[in-house]
Amino acid sequence: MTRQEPHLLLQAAPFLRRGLTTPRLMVEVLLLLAPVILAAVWFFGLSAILVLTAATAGAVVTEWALTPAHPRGASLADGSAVLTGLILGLCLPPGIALWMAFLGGVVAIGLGKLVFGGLGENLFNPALVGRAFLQAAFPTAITTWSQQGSITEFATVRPSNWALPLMQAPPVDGVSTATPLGLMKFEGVPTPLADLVLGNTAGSLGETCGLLIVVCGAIMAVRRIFDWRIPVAILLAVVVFSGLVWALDREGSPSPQFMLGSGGLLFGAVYMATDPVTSPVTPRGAWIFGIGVGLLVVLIRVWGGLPEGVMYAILLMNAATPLIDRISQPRGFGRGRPAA
Amino acid sequence: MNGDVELTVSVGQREPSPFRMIATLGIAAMLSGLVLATVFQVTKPLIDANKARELRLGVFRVVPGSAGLRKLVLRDGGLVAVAEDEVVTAPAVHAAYDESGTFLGWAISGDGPGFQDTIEVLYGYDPQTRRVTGMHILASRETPGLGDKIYKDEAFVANFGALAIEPSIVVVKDGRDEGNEVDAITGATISSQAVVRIINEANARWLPVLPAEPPPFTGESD
Amino acid sequence: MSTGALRSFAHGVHPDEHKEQTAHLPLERMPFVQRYVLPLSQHTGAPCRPVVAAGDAVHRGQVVGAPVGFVSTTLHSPVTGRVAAIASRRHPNGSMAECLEIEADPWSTQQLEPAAPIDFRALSLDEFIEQVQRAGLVGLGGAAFPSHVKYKLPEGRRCERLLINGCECEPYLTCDHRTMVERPEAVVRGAEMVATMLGARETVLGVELNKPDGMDALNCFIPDGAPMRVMSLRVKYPQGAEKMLIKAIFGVEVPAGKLPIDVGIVVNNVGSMAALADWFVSGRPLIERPVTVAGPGVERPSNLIVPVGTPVRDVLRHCGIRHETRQVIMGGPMMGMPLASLDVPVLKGTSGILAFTEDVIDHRTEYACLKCGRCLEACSNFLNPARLARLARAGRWDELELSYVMDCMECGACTYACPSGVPVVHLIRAAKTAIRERKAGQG
Amino acid sequence: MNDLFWIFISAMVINNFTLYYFLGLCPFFGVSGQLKTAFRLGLATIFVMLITSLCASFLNAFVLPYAPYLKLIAFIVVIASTVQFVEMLIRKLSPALFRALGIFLPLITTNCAILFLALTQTSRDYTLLQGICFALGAGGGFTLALVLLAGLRQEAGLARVPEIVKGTALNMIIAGLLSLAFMGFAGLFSST
Amino acid sequence: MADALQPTEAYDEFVKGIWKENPVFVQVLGMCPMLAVTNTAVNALAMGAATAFVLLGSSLLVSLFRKLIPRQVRISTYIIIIATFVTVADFTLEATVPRVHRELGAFISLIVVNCLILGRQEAFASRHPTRIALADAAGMALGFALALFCLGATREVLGSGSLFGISLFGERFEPWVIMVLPPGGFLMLGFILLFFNWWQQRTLRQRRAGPAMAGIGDAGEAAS
Amino acid sequence: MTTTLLAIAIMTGLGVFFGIGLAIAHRFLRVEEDPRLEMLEEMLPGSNCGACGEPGCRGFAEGLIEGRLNPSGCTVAAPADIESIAAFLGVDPGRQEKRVARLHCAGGMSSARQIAEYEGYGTCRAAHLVGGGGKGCVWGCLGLADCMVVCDFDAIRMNDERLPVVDIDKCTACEDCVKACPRDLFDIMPVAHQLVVQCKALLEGDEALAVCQVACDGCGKCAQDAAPGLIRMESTLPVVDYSAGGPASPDATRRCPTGAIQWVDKNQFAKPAFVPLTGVHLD
Ligand SMILES: Cc1cc2nc3c(=O)[nH]c(=O)nc-3n(C[C@H](O)[C@H](O)[C@H](O)COP(=O)(O)O)c2cc1C
Ligand SMILES: Cc1cc2nc3c(=O)[nH]c(=O)nc-3n(C[C@H](O)[C@H](O)[C@H](O)COP(=O)(O)O)c2cc1C
Ligand SMILES: Cc1cc2nc3c(=O)[nH]c(=O)nc-3n(C[C@H](O)[C@H](O)[C@H](O)COP(=O)(O)O)c2cc1C
Ligand SMILES: Cc1cc2nc3c(=O)[nH]c(=O)nc-3n(C[C@H](O)[C@H](O)[C@H](O)CO)c2cc1C
Ligand code: SF4
Ligand code: SF4
Ligand code: SF4
Ligand code: SF4
Ligand code: FES
Repeated sequence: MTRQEPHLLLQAAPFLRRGLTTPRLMVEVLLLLAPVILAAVWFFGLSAILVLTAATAGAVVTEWALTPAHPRGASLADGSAVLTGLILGLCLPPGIALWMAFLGGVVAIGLGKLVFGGLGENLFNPALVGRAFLQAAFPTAITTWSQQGSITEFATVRPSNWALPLMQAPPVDGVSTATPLGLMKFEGVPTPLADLVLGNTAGSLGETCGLLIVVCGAIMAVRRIFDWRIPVAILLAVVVFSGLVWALDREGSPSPQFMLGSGGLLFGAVYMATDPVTSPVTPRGAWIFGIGVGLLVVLIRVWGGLPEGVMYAILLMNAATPLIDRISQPRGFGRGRPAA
Repeated sequence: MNGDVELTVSVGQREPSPFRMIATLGIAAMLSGLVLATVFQVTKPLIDANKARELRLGVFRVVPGSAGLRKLVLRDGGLVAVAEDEVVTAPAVHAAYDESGTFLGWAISGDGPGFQDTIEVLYGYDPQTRRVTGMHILASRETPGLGDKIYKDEAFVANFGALAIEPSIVVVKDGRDEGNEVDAITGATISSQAVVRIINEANARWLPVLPAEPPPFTGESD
Repeated sequence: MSTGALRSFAHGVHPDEHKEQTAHLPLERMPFVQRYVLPLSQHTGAPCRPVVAAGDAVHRGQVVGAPVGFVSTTLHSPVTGRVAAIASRRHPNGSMAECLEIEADPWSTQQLEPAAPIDFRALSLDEFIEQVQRAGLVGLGGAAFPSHVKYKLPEGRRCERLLINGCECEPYLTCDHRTMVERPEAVVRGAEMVATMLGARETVLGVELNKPDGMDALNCFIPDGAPMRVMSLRVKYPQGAEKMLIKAIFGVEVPAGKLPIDVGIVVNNVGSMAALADWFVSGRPLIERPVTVAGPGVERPSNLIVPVGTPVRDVLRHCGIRHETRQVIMGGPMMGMPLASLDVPVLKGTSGILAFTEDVIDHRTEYACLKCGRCLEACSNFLNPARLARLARAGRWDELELSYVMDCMECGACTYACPSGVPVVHLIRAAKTAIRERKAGQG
Repeated sequence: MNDLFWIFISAMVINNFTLYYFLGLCPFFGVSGQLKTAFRLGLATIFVMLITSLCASFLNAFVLPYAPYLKLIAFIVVIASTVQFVEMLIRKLSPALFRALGIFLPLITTNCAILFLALTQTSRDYTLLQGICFALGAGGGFTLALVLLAGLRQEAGLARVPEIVKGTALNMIIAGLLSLAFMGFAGLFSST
Repeated sequence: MADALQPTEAYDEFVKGIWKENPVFVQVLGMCPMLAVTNTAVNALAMGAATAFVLLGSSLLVSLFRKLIPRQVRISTYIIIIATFVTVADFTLEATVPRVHRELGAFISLIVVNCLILGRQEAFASRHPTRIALADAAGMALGFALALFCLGATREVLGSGSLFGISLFGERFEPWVIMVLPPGGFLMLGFILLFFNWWQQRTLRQRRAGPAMAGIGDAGEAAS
Repeated sequence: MTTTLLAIAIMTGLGVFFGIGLAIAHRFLRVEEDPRLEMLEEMLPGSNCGACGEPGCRGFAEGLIEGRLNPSGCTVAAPADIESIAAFLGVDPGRQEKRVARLHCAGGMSSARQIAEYEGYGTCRAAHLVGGGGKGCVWGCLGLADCMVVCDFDAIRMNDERLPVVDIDKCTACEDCVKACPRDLFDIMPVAHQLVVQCKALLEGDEALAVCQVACDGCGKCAQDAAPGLIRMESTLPVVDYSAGGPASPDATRRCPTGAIQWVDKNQFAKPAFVPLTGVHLD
């Protein structure tokens, strides 16, 4: 009792831990997002960089400003705010006004994440909350697609990017075009598959190059960064369901391969539906979730009023996630019956 | 907050007689009926006038130059002229006349699903030229800024100025050049299509039953 | 012989083994020290009752505590010396408990009185059980459950198979491994005794693949034709948990809330078998046990045979403790308990003493649960640890019970796997105590 | 698309009573705390909506042509009384069913979704069959939204929601996001 | 009992509805009309006025006849009274301001089932003398209208760039369409409630942190 | 005129019809149940708004009877009604003597020794499981405020010493803190029982003092100084038994060498500094 020795440290067992931590998880996703970002810059030039920066800035500033943790902005260190900002940016059209992109970032983090308590507590995918908000607030701006520029036009920024805050973009004629899905839905014009795969189409920044997304997704699946069941289930469900529709009505409906390659399906399936926070925890739940997303995508694309349904499909399934989790509880060892 | 409470509840209070319950309800209902009937009678003329004015305005828009109306309802397979304020459940159209009582055309209404909820459309039809003479949205809940252009966008409404209906009205996206084409509103293709479809459907329903000879103008609806 | 196929159970994790530090080190004897502290409660069940008084002289192996009731066992003095006090002393679990403090006689040779071997074949099962209780035997696999209770088969149950647990799936620990390598004959003899007494028709020794020498040694001593075999298992945590082991070896799931005996199986640790053999062969009660002393804070990692009651401070002093040591753990790194003080004794259930320095300590930053599902994939009990943790934090006791929180064996695999540093099993453990208290309060 | 089908789908998801028309918010927020209760309330609502639709059809056919100004009061009195009869009947005949569903009936009868259903059905001149589809769709949509909200709220109940957001504000925001997600159904089956 | 009332009591009942017991922000009642018609400030005010009319009228009647109505049929009677007033309001609006009436649509009729109104009858008017009941009804109605107006005005300003139909930001303003759509209603009300909570917590904290700490929970302090 | 008559006729008809109908139903479709249920239903507003989270007023009434709910959960009922409902339910605080929760530990941060450092989930219950949380005294208060969090009445605040201070004006003796404390340090005691032993350590003399300056060292002086029989020593701790002797007076505490036994006048311990409600548990 006499010798004064340093206090021992009491922690709870287990004392060992697998190396993977949340910030590392986020960094890995960021790294595997990098190729998609580069492709966006390649296809859309400086505008892409501006939009991505604006969205990310909105997300980061909000996270910094609204988290009360003691060193302000400490929660930025986990990297999820940056990830949210980038993913949001990648699903915006290249010509969107920068202030809108920034606002999207603010809404994504503020409304999509922090009101629920921050990282891990949100119920809906923050980036999609941001985008859905923008889409509902500025439906025209967000469905105005501009053509890809050639390399020589790399540094030409789309004039609509520079709209003053709260103001409309100057109307520019002739620049806007339609996405493959819009063309298909409203004009019945399909886009060649090769263009879809290589990204030679109009669309959101990140969604155009299908090939790259698939490759990055495969790497993430192998590295077990996300639950591979989710994207697989989504794509399977889309192929099967749209294949059925197509088989019944070859004229009026898009082919399954078009469905797969077009719009934000691949990007959504790989980067957004897989957000662990807003998807079910259980493997069985992951299947249900993925199939649900796939079915809703086809439903909205084929019969809905909007050309693209990935965002809403994921948001709707996010809403159903607590229920899915509940019905897919693991069974309990020696019980053969899932927990309540 | 404490002194002024009159606690009407005392636990285990005896039940009042059923007669009192019935009487209370009966009297309340009777008084209510009295009040309602009175108010109804006072306001009815005003309300009717409002409705008539609105109808006239609408018809004036879709059948330019119209000054008088007659209401016809579908009864036993044929159109029968009725008084404007007659309560009917059968579907109705209006015949429109100019100041001199000359028949100008029909004002037909139809409804159907739009982008959001049901859209109600009133349009004018001139049997002589077999063209739509105008279109007016009676009710819609389309998105402000997009779908609401179906009535806010002059250019779109102008599409229906003299629109051929045969073989059917179609929506195009890249400028109209045929007489039966409507140029879709950019960003609101669905709503545009909905309006056109509603008119087409109403045409299919009404044109076969419209009498070749419109009823004579009686001038009563003013 | 072991069957070739690599059996295992579903889910689980595979932490770094860290066994190389001590796996090759033979068991050595820990020298006697001055003072021994014997908590009256070292086993599951009722604490025993002291049968000596302060000041009494005791000799090594002498009974100093007698069982109170059936689920309780005997306590023997690990040394020859004098009872210094019977008082509250710190217990490794962080409480203070009634203990016998025995001062060793520095002049004693500390010889154990030799005893005649007991021929177990001459005993009835009840006599055998009484002997086991008299030997103070408890399970050395961790839970320190009094062994004789296990052998008292419940009414209507038969022991079909005896399963000897040689998994030692906890990282760092190698004392079972050394027991298998150095004392295979004792393990096999003990297993034979239990199998014979319980009438088991088959005995299986389950050993993980990372202990090939242990398997070889055991195989050498299994008599030809005996219904006994060694089975090798894939290395995975928590293979040593009895239900997982049963699943791995026999493919049977012990129903939740039931015991192995309900599916006709009795599980024992290899060390327990050796200790059992010691009592019947040489009359040595459970007064010492193998303990692995390891970790970066230890200068001379060792496998020691330590008399029960030896203060941890003395054990660490014997092996050399670096002064960078920040944390001392009793047991393995997955399920062991951290010590608040070094002045606590080695217990009958102590399988290891680990000293960690700052560089291996994981000060986890906790992030909110990402619902990533890694814990579900780790949980071999098919629970939803993420949900349990969240419910536990919110104090939703009823929902916790409905989510089978009481099934959790607290193996910690979930917490090991969690990227967010959620103290899942800690939350669960706290919730379980709260629920138990609530039940006790109501009942 | 088939008229009846569209009426059903429209009332259920496109123009969801709660998420699009803001109807029945009191039970929507009040009884969405627990999943099981929410589901039962949803079932009871479907039932009451059916009764409502039938009552409204009846009144529209036989009473209101003579006294249109009694519309509101007649709807309320007739619906409320009918439901009350049914409630008493259930309570007498099947206490178990009453415990599961009947107990919610009074909560629903005096709510605005029911009245809106009757009024809308009247103003749109729905036939009996259309009215039934409308009621089923509206009730189903209410149940869907309610159950989703209940799930989300239970999840949020375990989250570390900041003190100032907790309570009604959070429920509103969740409902807002749910409503945002339901916008994806807009235009469904209207272009085909 | 009723005779002993001070004039200030009526005043207190009136004031509490506006802020301390605001039917929307504090009691969270009557949200359906609240959200449905607040896409413009004018609609919000019209709805507020109609609700006020019904609330005042029925409170008056209920408190006048409170001793005559048997408890068993009280709810039915209240509903008949309320429905009568609502129908009157409905007809009056339709006759005088048909445009507003059309925008509000069925929601005027839905005032009948607004929990606020029935709740006030039951909790207050049926057990207080007329003057007090009227003061309470007026306060609640004003509080309700105020809340409607707050919501309507914010939604109109953001969603259409105008207030009372007068454009505020000029031609090139990009309206936030979401604000006049249903999600905007929920979200905006959520935000207003959030702001309310924040405000309350702030004042609470200030009071706690200050030297007046001994008075935590002192009834005297809160009542001022 | 006909309109008016028709209206009156229809309305009266409806009113009388349903009035009769309900009256009959009331009579014949009656179900026997807890009579309190109906009374409560009558006392409640009956607007069935569901804002309480229950299936209508009836559900709320059932919840009240089961004791699951508190009358103030109804947002519609007037405060006076809520009071009368509470009175009806028999939640009558007036009759009993006032009882509050008292803490049997005074070993705050400056007086009790810490022997190890705890790092992890910040609740008492969790810390208690990990080597006893590192507090030298394994009986003493861990100061992580489980009791404060569990108290629905906001009666507990942690003070600067990290000891819970029970505000006796707010405490309703609900026993939640008693159940929450993993070290079982709370007792519900009548306020009139002013002698409180603020220690639970089963240690004697120097061993006690080695872990905590304000521990009871088991000297027994209080037992000697108190009225005969009032205080007896059990193991190393004094036990005050009001039924066994009296009267109690502050004299018993005068010679206590550590102040482990106290004559408590109102709240135990110093007024707490303000600790925000959140934050303690978020680490
Ligand atoms: C929030 C939102 C509201 C919309 N509202 C309407 C609408 O009311 N009417 C409509 O036709 N399209 C609406 N749309 C757009 C349609 O979904 C679709 O994109 C459009 O009709 C296609 O027209 P385009 O081919 O001219 O771009 C809306 C889109 C969004 C995102
Ligand atoms: C109350 C209780 C009764 C037990 N009874 C038996 C028994 O009759 N037979 C048996 O083989 N094991 C029995 N056990 C022991 C368990 O099967 C198990 O071996 C012990 O709890 C330690 O397991 P562990 O080390 O995996 O935690 C019992 C355990 C407890 C807690
Ligand atoms: C997670 C967990 C891991 C365990 N690991 C081992 C182990 O590696 N070796 C072992 O002998 N017992 C281990 N046990 C204890 C066994 O479940 C079982 O109680 C023991 O093998 C019974 O034998 P015994 O009574 O002789 O100790 C573990 C228990 C748990 C809960
Ligand atoms: C595989 C993976 C996918 C992610 N996808 C998204 C996403 O689509 N949108 C987003 O805001 N955050 C995403 N995140 C980041 C993080 O999970 C998200 O911000 C949380 O929802 C915040 O609580 C993702 C993280 C991972 C590991
Ligand atoms: S500690 Fe419990 S919940 Fe976690 S993995 Fe082990 S058994 Fe499963
Ligand atoms: S492993 Fe951790 S972060 Fe992932 S679900 Fe489990 S508790 Fe949550
Ligand atoms: S719960 Fe117990 S240990 Fe924790 S602070 Fe309260 S009194 Fe102290
Ligand atoms: S929890 Fe209950 S007994 Fe404890 S202080 Fe609070 S009100 Fe008193
Ligand atoms: S106002 Fe209560 S349900 Fe609509």
